[in-house]
Amino acid sequence: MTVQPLLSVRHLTTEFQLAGKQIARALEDVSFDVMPGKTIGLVGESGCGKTTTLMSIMRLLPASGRITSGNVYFNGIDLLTLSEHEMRAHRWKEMSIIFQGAMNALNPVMKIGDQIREAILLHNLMPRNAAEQRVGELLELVGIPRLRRDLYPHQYSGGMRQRAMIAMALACSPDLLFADEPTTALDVMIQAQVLELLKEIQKKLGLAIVLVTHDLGVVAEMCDDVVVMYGGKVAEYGSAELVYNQPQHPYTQRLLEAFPDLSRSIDSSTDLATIPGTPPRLNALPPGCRFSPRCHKSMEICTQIAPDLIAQNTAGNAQHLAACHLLNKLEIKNS
Amino acid sequence: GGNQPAAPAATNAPAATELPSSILRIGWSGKPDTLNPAYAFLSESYTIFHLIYSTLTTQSTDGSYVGLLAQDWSVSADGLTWTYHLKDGFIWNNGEPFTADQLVWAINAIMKDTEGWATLSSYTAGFKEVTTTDATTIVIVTEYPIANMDYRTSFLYAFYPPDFEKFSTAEELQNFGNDAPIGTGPFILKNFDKDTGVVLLDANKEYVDGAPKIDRLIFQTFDNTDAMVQALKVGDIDMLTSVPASAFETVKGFENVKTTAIHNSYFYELIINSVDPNNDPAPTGNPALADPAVRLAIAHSINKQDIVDIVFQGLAAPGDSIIAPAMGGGFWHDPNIKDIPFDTAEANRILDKAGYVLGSDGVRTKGNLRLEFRLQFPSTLSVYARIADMMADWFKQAGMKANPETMDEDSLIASTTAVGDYDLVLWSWEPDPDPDFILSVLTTVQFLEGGWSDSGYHNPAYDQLYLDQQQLVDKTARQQAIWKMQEMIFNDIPYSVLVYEDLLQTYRSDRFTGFIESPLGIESTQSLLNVEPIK
Amino acid sequence: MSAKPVLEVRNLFKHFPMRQSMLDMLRRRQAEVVCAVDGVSFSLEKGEVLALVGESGCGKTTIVRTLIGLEEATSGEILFKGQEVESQNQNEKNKISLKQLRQRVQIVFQDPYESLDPRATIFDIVSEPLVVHGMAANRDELHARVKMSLEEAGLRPAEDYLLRYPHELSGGQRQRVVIAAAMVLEPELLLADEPVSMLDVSIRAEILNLLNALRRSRGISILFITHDLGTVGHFANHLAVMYLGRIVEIGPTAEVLKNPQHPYTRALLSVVPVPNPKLRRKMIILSGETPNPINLPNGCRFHPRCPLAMDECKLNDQHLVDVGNKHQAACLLAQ
Amino acid sequence: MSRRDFLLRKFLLSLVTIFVVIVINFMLFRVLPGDPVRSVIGRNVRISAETQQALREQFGLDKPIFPDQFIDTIGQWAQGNLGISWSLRRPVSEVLMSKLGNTVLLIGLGQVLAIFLGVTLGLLAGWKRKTAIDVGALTFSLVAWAIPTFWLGIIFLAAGSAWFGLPTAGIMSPENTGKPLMTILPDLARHLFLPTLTLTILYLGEYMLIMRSSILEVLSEDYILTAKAKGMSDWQVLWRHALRNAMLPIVTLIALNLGFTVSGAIYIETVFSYDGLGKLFQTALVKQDYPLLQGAFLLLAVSVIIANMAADILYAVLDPRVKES
Amino acid sequence: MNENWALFKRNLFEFWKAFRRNKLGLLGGFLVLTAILAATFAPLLTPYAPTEVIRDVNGRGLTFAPPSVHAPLGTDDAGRDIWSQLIYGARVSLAVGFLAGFIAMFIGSLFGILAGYFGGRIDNLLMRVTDVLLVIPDLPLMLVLVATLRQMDLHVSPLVVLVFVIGLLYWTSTARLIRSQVLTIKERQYVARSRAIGAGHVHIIRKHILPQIMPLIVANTVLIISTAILIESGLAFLGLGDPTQPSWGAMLNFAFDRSAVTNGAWWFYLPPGFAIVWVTLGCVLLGNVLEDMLNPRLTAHHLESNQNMIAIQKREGE
Ligand SMILES: Nc1ncnc2c1ncn2[C@@H]1O[C@H](COP(=O)(O)OP(=O)(O)OP(=O)(O)O)[C@@H](O)[C@H]1O
Ligand SMILES: Nc1ncnc2c1ncn2[C@@H]1O[C@H](COP(=O)(O)OP(=O)(O)OP(=O)(O)O)[C@@H](O)[C@H]1O
Ligand SMILES: [Mg+2]
Ligand SMILES: [Mg+2]
Repeated sequence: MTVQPLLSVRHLTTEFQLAGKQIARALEDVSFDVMPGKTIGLVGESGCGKTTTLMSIMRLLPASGRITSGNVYFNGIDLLTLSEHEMRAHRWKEMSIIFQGAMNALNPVMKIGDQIREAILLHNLMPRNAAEQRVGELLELVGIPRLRRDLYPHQYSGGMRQRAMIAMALACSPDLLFADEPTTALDVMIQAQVLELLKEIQKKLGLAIVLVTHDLGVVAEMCDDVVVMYGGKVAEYGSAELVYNQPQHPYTQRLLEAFPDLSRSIDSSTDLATIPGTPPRLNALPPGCRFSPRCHKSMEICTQIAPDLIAQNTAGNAQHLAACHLLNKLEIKNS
Repeated sequence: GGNQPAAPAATNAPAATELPSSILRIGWSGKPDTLNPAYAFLSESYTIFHLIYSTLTTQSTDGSYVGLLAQDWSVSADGLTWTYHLKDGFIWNNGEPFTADQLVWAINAIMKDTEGWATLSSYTAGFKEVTTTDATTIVIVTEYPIANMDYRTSFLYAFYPPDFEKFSTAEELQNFGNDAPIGTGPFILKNFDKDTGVVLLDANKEYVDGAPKIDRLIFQTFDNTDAMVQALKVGDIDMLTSVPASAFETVKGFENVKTTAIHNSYFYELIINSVDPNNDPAPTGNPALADPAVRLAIAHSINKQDIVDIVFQGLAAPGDSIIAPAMGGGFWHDPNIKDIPFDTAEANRILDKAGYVLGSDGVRTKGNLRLEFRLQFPSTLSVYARIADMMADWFKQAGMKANPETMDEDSLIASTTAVGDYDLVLWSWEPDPDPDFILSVLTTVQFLEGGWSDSGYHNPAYDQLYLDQQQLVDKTARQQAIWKMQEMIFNDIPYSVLVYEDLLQTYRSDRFTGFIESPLGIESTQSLLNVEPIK
Repeated sequence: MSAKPVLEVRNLFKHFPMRQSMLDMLRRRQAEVVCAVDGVSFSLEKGEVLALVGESGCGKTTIVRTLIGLEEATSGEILFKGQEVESQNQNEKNKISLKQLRQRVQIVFQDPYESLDPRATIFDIVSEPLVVHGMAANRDELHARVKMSLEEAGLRPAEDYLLRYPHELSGGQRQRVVIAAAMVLEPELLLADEPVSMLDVSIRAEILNLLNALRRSRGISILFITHDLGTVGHFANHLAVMYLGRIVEIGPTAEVLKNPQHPYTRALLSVVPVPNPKLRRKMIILSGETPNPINLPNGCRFHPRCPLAMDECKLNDQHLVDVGNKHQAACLLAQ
Repeated sequence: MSRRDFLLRKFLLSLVTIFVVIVINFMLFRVLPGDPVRSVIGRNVRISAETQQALREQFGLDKPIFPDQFIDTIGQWAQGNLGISWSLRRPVSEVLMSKLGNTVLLIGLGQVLAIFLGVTLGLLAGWKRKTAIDVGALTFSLVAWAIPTFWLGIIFLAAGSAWFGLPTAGIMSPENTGKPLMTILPDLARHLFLPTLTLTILYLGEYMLIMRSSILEVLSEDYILTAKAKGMSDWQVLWRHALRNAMLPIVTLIALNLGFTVSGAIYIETVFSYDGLGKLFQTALVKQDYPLLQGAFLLLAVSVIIANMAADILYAVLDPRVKES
Repeated sequence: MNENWALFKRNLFEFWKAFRRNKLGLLGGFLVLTAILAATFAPLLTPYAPTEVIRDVNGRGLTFAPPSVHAPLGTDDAGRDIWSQLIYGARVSLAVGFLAGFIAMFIGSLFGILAGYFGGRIDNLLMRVTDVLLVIPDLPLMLVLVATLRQMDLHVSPLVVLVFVIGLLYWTSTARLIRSQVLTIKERQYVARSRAIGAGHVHIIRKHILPQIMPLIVANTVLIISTAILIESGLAFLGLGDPTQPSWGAMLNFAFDRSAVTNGAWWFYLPPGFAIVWVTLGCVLLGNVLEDMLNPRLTAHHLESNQNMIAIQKREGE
């Protein structure tokens, strides 16, 4: 018996209208699945399209953004075919989101408790007094004393705000939680606290989490599956263990090598691996594989044809896909 | 203010249905400063006084003086004893009869309490004794002959003694509002709103010469002449006591509106610094102005007709003497004066002859003397700025330079009267009906002792003539003296009188008729008594 | 030859007075102070890298700012090559003046986007230290030195960059410019305040490599500040862990990492994410937020959060004790 | 800064400001070569030299100017005694009070309308950025900003009286003075229409502009996106999250604007001969009636200062961030 | 300094490129520029001197004459050409506006920089002064000041008084703005870096602070100029200007005083107002656009309607 994915993103392509009629294709052909109750990590350098992916799924793109093709199936319904009105009913009730930087994501002139309650009442989930009760429960769930519901965001510390955001995100018991760099602005210790909290909650409530981060360590710590993105495309996608231990895409490989890692041998005389160059600008993408200009294994074909995601032979039902011409060759060689 | 009690408002409501049938609404730009004759300065107050009070004599619309309370009067040969016989039938508007004693009390009050009756006491200067000989005769004995007695008695109001008896100090008297005056005049004051300036007067049905033909008068204050003229046009008001010259043509064109333009004695003058160079402190004007040739050249460089045409839109007359032909029905104006014509060629010739050499910058000089003048004018009226600009242009043609400069009236007074720190100043006078006041302005004492003299003119002969004319009870003798004085001023040119501004008034001819046009204005008591609504 | 250490800090204190409320001022209350740096001593030898790690707000930046004279120390001594550094604007004999110090000690800030004047060209930026110190005889020399410095920082050819503005560079390039500007005076000591924490992983490695190269080629000493223990291992010879304005553990990097003595160091080490899903360990997550340095607790300042706290910890403030191998820790339990 | 501290500061500042105003007010008028007698009577009425001197004494000009007069004057002012108007020869405070109501009526009406319309239009313009509404609103407010108050007044005066027969002067027809309020309302409305319209149009633009940029700023905040992600409709987001945050700068602006509105009132009351403080101020200026000018300035300044303090209190109530550090 | 010149040209070009795209800014620039040109070349653009009286064949002044071939915009109450006065009036209005604007800018920037950069007591003083000035209603204060200053024997033109009063009262907003900007710039790391390098205050202010706030100063000055022009016209309208100078406010003062409305002389009271709007609108547009170009902060807009967020659906529907 196969479990149906909770969220299934297929060939999602999103463009931004830039000044002077230019078009930036921020996402191209992005596909991945989110299984119920699992955590999937979206990693990549800044600007690779992680946030855009979330926003496209939630349909919260700014006016200049446009989804030009693809499907987003949520529980079998294609979210992209819904009207805005219908979409609103899905938001928060079934999938909620924690934004990058919680300080700004909370309304400064509204009490925290009211902001949480608002989400519950908005979707007519329960009467007012029951909602009030739930606010208290949610706050306690994330480790904030109930009494603090009447405080304003500026009276919370950074970590508490992030917790309050999580409580708010859980208000309608969603099946899926998007977390966009939930810990970037936080200290290591607080980051650990928040991640731990997310883990606990997932255990308790069984929701699926899409965790966006550029910290490879965090993903390894938290996720079952990983999507490595580069320049708006999926470079590698698979279960965390496979991606980390047998990275197939040269980008993933280099990224892992460049990541300073205490667990590896300590030696200050050798240099860390680097990836020369900078990520491509979306309005001036290189032809072929987007990574080819920076790739140390780049071949002729890489500069001409963009590689597709290719499934790797894997044991069991773990999946592993990567988009690199090298893998094609390997396959040819192997066969 | 407490002059809007709630109770009358409430009782007014039912009465509103039986409104007086004919209301004459008068628009003007000023408003009375107070209705207390002891302490009123503004002419608007006096307009109201004349409507609610009576005086022994009054100026008639032809400029002569006629009896009002007085039936007739005479003066003794030595000019020191005046005897007045009163008319019958005057009653106060509270119903009591008017008696000679009451008037004597009033005149005595003014005469004795010069501090309290600040504004009227000058009219009793020189009075020695005022008494009644019988119920209808009043005798005024003076210390010296008083030439303008008729004029003076026309300001001695018969006010109701009980209203004024109660004050013990000057200050108390002056603080009295007199909001419900009792008088014997043709109109009765109903209300005076100090804030808005609205004055409501009802006709005195019992008035001795017959009740006015209109039932009510309303005076309304407008700060803006455009608004005032608009109000007349749409019929919100019926009459304007003064129309600005710039709007007169337009108002003339309005439907159902009649305009009147009457020559008047209000004049605009150019003051030329005539302060004695030896004065202490020394004047700081341009010394070249002391040169009669320069003064004459300046007089030749003024195109009075142009000022009349352009600044006053033709609604004025070129001026020559400080006493306008309109004053006192023309009796006082010196007809021998022939005005100095506008002739810049002549001005140039005079200056050439006097040795002023045209410089390369277009300004004449002679030694240290340079014909460049400050031309100052008050900021109160825009006509001054207009005249100044034109004048600067004319002066240029004669090789003189005038630098127009606007000043606050206060500063201008400060710099003209005491110290003489000016060259040329544009200003205007609204003279009294009697020539005495305007003549006094140019006397030496008025400058030395901090009076009205702004030119610093000093001429012992003129000063003597001034003192003489005050006591010449004989009108023709006085006329001769005054003519002489006018000539002196005209020849010495401390003032160059520019224009006499017309009195411009207007009314709704579809509503009212019977206005008497005169230099006193269509709001004069005689005129308002004559006005009747058109049914 | 026992050369004097390049930098020696003895018992450095830096307290900031708090802004008082008007009422308190009227009541003549004693102003509270922020004990940002509270008795710190360490020394740095030529050619060595000392890493200073700790949570946000523990006083790392304040140390750097005090060292370079941007803040005046409340008390304590700073010796540069054995010579005491004068406090602000007081000309004292035998002391090295601030101006001289600033010639020989350079600083690299955290944020490459913030530390470059957006309206100055790269040439202006890199030449500024030379201009300020009047170190270039003429324009040609200025040019030459700027170019050299840029190329050394890996911006080749330097001409391409001279007339550019910061916004025309990528994050990594900007940080290179910052380093070039710091190196143009050929300093002996570089104070690097979190030089890589704003950068993407791939670029982070480049900058660390660059610093490493400079140290090797020039023998320059580096005070390296970070809150990321991960980068430390590759780079620093010595490691100092700070907590609330104090150094709680200091020693050779390998030694400290392998054998952490202070419970705080242990906790910090345990929460460093490791990019390997197989190595998920038990994390020691300290509860609560980083405490406020205004109201310092009695006794050991770590005891309220310490998982191993004993009664004695509440009473006695523990100072650094030797645990061998030049390794010191400030804990009762340290052996 | 605690909220108490914040309010205390503002209160002290207001006191200081009032003191400064008083000092300016006192100093300015004492250095002048003013002669009330001349100002009062102009050049045209005869009064004796003694009387003139008496008048001077009455206005208190015979006393020495400095040290004790300052304290004396301020003591008088504190008791509400602002002296006697030279031109009206009535107590200044009495004159001011009689005009205050009219000006409050005009400014109040104009401001309320301007705020209501401005906030609404600004909200719409900001929300529908770059649409016709926005461009229209923006153009309107920029032009409104550039138009001199008095000129707009003159145009309305000309057009209103020529084409609509509206009254151009005063606050009501004279025959209506003293009648009960209810019966004269239509007349009052006719008189108030043009001045209010002028005032409204001029301030409307500014409120709109501020509200627009304020709402734009708020709409770019992340909490708006959060609210949208919660599943709220645009209206709900605007009403529950955007409006209150965007109103904060407006509150401050309204109070500060009172100072400018007073300026507007001076022009508008002058143009429409509206019998209020503004026109009083202007006449006092022309007549050089210094006690009156002084009193009017004091009254205007103090009311604006108090209004500002009120706005600060309101701000502290609306914005929780002021309450505690 | 070849490269500096090249850099300058490049910066200018880039500014122009950005500016050119902004239609409102261009319009503003056009309005201001034409006004400046008109003021500069007034004698070439006007058929009459501003005080010259236009006369009919009989030599009588043509007062309140409607527009005609003789006087393109008609004549005023004294028979003078409106058009000529309008053009010459630009001189007064612009001169007062620019001078007052520059004074305000200079004082404001100086105090703003000093207070923002050095903080401490001078900052406190500045803030208190501006706090106080901010709440005192400005027009009454200005009227009182102008009126009293004119009373004193200063022997200067009323316009000079105006310039100084406006300039000396309107620097506070600039100072506050500059101060807050300097405060944020001062905290930027590149300033700290410059200090750490050993640069002195003068160097930092000149090299790092001034170039940053210069555009702000320019934008702000342009806005203050427009305010100053408006105020000048207002004071002139209230009769506190110089009636012998043909400024726009003075023209309106005459128009209002001399019954232009009653006479239906729209050509008298409309053009000066339009001229004021012309210049102030130009300044406002220019200033706003400059300000926007300097800090284009509002990029996001979370409620901007996005009807075609999903392009696929649309295509299918077609
Ligand atoms: N509103 C927009 N208009 C134009 N381009 C945009 C817009 N939003 C994002 N982009 C571009 O789309 C690309 C992807 O942006 P996105 O925010 O999804 O990146 P990210 O992976 O979340 O990066 P980060 O780690 O910095 O948050 C970037 O190149 C960005 O410049
Ligand atoms: N100028 C100052 N005035 C008052 N307190 C200050 C000042 N500068 C720093 N502090 C306080 O001193 C403490 C240490 O600050 P510091 O910036 O040195 O920390 P840090 O370790 O560099 O933190 P981070 O990792 O966030 O950069 C903090 O609590 C901070 O609030
Ligand atoms: Mg992102
Ligand atoms: Mg720091």
